[in-house]
Amino acid sequence: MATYMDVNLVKYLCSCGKKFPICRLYLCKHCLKPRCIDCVQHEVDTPYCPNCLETMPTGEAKLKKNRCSNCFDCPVCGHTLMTRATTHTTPNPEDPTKVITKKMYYMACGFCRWTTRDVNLPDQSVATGNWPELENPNSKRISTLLDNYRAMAQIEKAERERKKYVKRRSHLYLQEKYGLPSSAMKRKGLSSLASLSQKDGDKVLGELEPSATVDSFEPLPNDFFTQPAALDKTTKLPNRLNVPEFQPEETGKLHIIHKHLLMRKSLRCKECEHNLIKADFNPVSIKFKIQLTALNHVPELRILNPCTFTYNKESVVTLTLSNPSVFNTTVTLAAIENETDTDYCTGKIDLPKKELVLAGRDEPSMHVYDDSSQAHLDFKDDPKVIAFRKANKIGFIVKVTPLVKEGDVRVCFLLKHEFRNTTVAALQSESKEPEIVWLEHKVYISLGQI
Amino acid sequence: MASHGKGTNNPNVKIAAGAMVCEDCELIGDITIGSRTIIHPKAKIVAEAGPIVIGDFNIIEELVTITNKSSSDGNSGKVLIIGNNNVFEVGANVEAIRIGDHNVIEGKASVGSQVEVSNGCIIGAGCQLNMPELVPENTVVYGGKCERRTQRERPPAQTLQIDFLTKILPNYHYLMKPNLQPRQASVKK
Amino acid sequence: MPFFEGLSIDDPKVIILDIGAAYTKCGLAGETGPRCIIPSHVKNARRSEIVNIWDYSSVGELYENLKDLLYTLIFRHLLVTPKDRRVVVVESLLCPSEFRETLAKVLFKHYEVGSVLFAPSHLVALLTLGTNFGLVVDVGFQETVVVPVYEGIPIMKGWQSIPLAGKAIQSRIKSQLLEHGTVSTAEQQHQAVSGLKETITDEVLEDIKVRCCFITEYSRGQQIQEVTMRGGHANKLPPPPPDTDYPLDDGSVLNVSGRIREHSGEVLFEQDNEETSIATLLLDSLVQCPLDTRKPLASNVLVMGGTAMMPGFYHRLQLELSNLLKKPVYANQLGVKQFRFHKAPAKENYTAWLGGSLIGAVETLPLKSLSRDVYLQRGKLPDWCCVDSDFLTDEKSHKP
Amino acid sequence: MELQDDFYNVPQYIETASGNKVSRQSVLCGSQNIVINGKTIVMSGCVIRGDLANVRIGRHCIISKRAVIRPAFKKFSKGVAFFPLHIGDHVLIEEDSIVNAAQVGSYVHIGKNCVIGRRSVLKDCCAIADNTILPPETVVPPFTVYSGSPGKVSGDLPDCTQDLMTDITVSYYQHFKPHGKGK
Repeated sequence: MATYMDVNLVKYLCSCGKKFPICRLYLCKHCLKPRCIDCVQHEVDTPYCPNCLETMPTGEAKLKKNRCSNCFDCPVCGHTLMTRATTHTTPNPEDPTKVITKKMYYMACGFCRWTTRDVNLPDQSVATGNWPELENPNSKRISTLLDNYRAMAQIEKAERERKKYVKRRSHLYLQEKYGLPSSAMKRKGLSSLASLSQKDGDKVLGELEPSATVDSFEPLPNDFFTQPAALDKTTKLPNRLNVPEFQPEETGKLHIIHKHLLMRKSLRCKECEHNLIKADFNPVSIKFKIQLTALNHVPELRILNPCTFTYNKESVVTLTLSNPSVFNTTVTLAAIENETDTDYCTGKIDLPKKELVLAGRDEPSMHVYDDSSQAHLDFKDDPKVIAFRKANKIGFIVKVTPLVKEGDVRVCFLLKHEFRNTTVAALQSESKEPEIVWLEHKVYISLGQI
Repeated sequence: MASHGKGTNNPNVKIAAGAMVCEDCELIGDITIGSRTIIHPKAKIVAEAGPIVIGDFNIIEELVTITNKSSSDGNSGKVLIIGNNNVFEVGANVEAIRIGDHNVIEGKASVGSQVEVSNGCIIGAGCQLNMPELVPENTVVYGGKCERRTQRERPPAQTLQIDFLTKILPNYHYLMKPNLQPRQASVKK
Repeated sequence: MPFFEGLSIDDPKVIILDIGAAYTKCGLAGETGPRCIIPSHVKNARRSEIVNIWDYSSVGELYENLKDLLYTLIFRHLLVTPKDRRVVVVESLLCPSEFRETLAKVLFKHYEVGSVLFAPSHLVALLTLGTNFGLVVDVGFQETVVVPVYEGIPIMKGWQSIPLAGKAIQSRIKSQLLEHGTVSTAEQQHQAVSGLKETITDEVLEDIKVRCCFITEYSRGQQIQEVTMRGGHANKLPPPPPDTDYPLDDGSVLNVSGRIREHSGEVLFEQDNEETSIATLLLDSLVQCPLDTRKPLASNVLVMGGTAMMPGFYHRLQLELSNLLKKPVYANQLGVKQFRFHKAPAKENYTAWLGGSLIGAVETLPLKSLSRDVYLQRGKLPDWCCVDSDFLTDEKSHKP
Repeated sequence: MELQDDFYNVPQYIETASGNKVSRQSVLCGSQNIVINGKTIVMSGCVIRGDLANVRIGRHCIISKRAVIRPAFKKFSKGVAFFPLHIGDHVLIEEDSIVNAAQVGSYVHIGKNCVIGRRSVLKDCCAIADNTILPPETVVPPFTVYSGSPGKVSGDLPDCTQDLMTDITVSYYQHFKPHGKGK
């Protein structure tokens, strides 16, 4: 995270009532409200493999359990395995002198130097593709169980349909058939699941043979009492839980793990269902089809330099405002009338009454820093309020009087700014000047310690 | 900006023929460097408590510090022997009693002054070894918690990289002249 | 939905969630195993340290923690869009309702899932066997819970629980280590552990429990209890297994004595003054059950839970039970002569999850689960223990 | 908070035509193979090994003290070579980090005391937390944060990372002023 400059000092209020720094906020262009990470809806866009950066269609990803088919992780330290080539020399059967060398591949971990040979996985003749897969021994049993329950569900569904049209039976019948007090049957909470397990006399019972029971278990192998625990032979718990269906206990049974995919998310505003963030299809590119981050639309407010405060004494603070849009934006600051978060503000701030005008941001001149190129003349800056002006940024002076003896000084106010809704306007008609909308954001700043 | 002549060749550094020692590194005290050993610029080898003997085919990368520290009990005169085919990656910090052959000390790893490293070991990047011990053969120390494993075969010798470096380094750095006739058998086991 | 999507899967897979005291199992319905088993910990944003989901100070904090945990599960392990998706939450019968309510709120309000079914873990675990009656023993981390189930309905009278499970073993290991464990560091050999208490973290204890400890045999167990519980003389202890040197993170070596390796497992079986252990739990539960159900229940015992995976557990439990049956207090009450154990088609620590996966993959799931609009209307969950919660249908329409 | 001014004394730094400020105490071996595109700051104690293979560093990069930029070595079946190292624009590398990568994208933020493993590839807009050890041949996809040893995905970056990193590196360069000149 760009922790280089402390982003958490200045926070904007999101429409869902939480306070976030501006880089964590989005602006929905259709309901014109700030949205934060918590109150947007995350959606799966494109799963991709973090190692080979190939995308995988969601259908195939589901089949492959969200794992890349030819990138593997080391079962010991979790780092990506590298395929290494070696030559296997096998004596040539016809002519003992000449030896045929075959190119064989094995996998090795660059970090903990674990190799597929450590667990006696045979070297493969082709680089990727046919490493052996582990098969869960119980999967056959589980699939028979599943088919049986699905069949029973069909019966229950049919029964439920039939019951809709057949007259309701009397309670007596229920009591006598299931031998349970009818109130137990009425309490749906528990019995609703009972329908899944078959009643006696159900014809489906035949196919499914219940699992075998055993009445004794073989005792502990003797080396538990004679040798110390072989720490280097037993796997650690996290390594076991990486493969939940097999959970190998000895290091000899470890197996290569398919690398888990990552996912490119797209965010959608919960109220108006419009897309806020839609990344480009290719996981490598950092361009966005839709990027409604607040940083691109709402003027960013920052503190120019840290300053010292004394209790109940007015001190001058310079804040800076930078204008993200290419048009000149006028901004007015006002106190908040019905302050919801009362205990936040520990200081009184008096804000410049006049409107502040921010110059448009034109990309090329951004990197040329001489202030002279900026036409300052048309902005009639009153020096008492405007400290300095550079490209699309102005520094303005506010007076803050802390109302609390110690702790940090926190102020809050309302930031009203013009907002040109370019995309929507562009849809209607190019000729018309994009209609200007005034947006309000509550801004909370913690200015520093007393 | 490798300024020439900064590392004045201090008298008691013995460099075998074929060794490639860049000018821009600090060699203090009695140091013997075996043949075909490469020392990158900005490396630092300090033999304060006793001599340091470095074998053949070693690679010592930049910002590596190898010190023969005068430990508290002051048994100066003990020799820090480093075997053959070792690789000391960028930023490694070695104060061991002895380093065997075919070891790899990865970046920012540090070997304490009471540690002895046998052969074929790999000290993972960022791992600290300060417990007095003899690191058994083919041990791999890896991870944030310095876990240990033993690997099947020793790390491959870096002779190819040594040849490549001996070809390209001379035309970028000033080198210290070898002042030791080629020894018949290498001085160490 | 692209055409290909429609072909491969009939309907979007149901999320199966089992938030345990120590580990959370999460996956999709119909699959043979969970996609991930991760610790039930989450990085608390404000206090920025790892905190367990279950110890929360306020409901608001629980809401945030659950939101973060579900975020990691859904967007890093399952990679599915939660909107309008069905969820099955496998929960213990003892799950505090405050936790359930907040979990439902997070699922419905924040992730806008389609419908949620809260399934009791003991009941669905029997689905993995194909029978509809059995004595289900869940030896988890926090506690061991026994629930007899007959005809698919849990017999609430026979429910038993005891706070002896994984956590008890770990605290027993810790107390024994602090008593006479030794650590040898660079400077000085065999320093008492009690001096450096903070190096023994929970991860270290768990790792010692998993890799060094085991449940000893019945005969040795009795000898050990003879000394530890009933004050016998120390030399009657059976010869302890050899010690193990356990390397700690900072390079020092902890000496795990044979005593600790063997005795820590005894905490589950030593009958303290109230004469209760895991084995007696089963028998007390049988005693509470109706007469005709005892025989079938005793011959259909299902053991699940991570702690049951310790080496020697089943063998010891079976011997303890057969010996307890001979005791007069149980012999005359129970006509049961012998216990028979089931083996679920899954590892013990995700058997309950597998039951959830089976129930999730069945078409009649929507009829049983609580849909979002009913929840938003009612604002409360159906709960087995309150009678008026017999609603699964909208108020408006009678039938769903 | 805006970035505060960071002063350097003029004799210690060389300012090139294209605005690079390179400390005299940094060691640039094989300087003819090192190409820096401009407005980049290389602080004291850095080592850039242009002698092994050519190193290209983009615009507005900041390489803090004692960082090491070193091309990676690769052994092929047919021979041996050092990969040229290419670093993108607006890259921030903090103190004591060792970059042994094959390619570093733009808008990347590498934390303090990191070791970036041989031949690893860092795509655009990614971040490496402090004290991270990235094993060799790691691929870091965009918008992800890698941390720990071995470095693994531990978080994701906000979607406006590009603007954030541009803003940080540009204002850092603006506030990196010679002594006495003041504002």
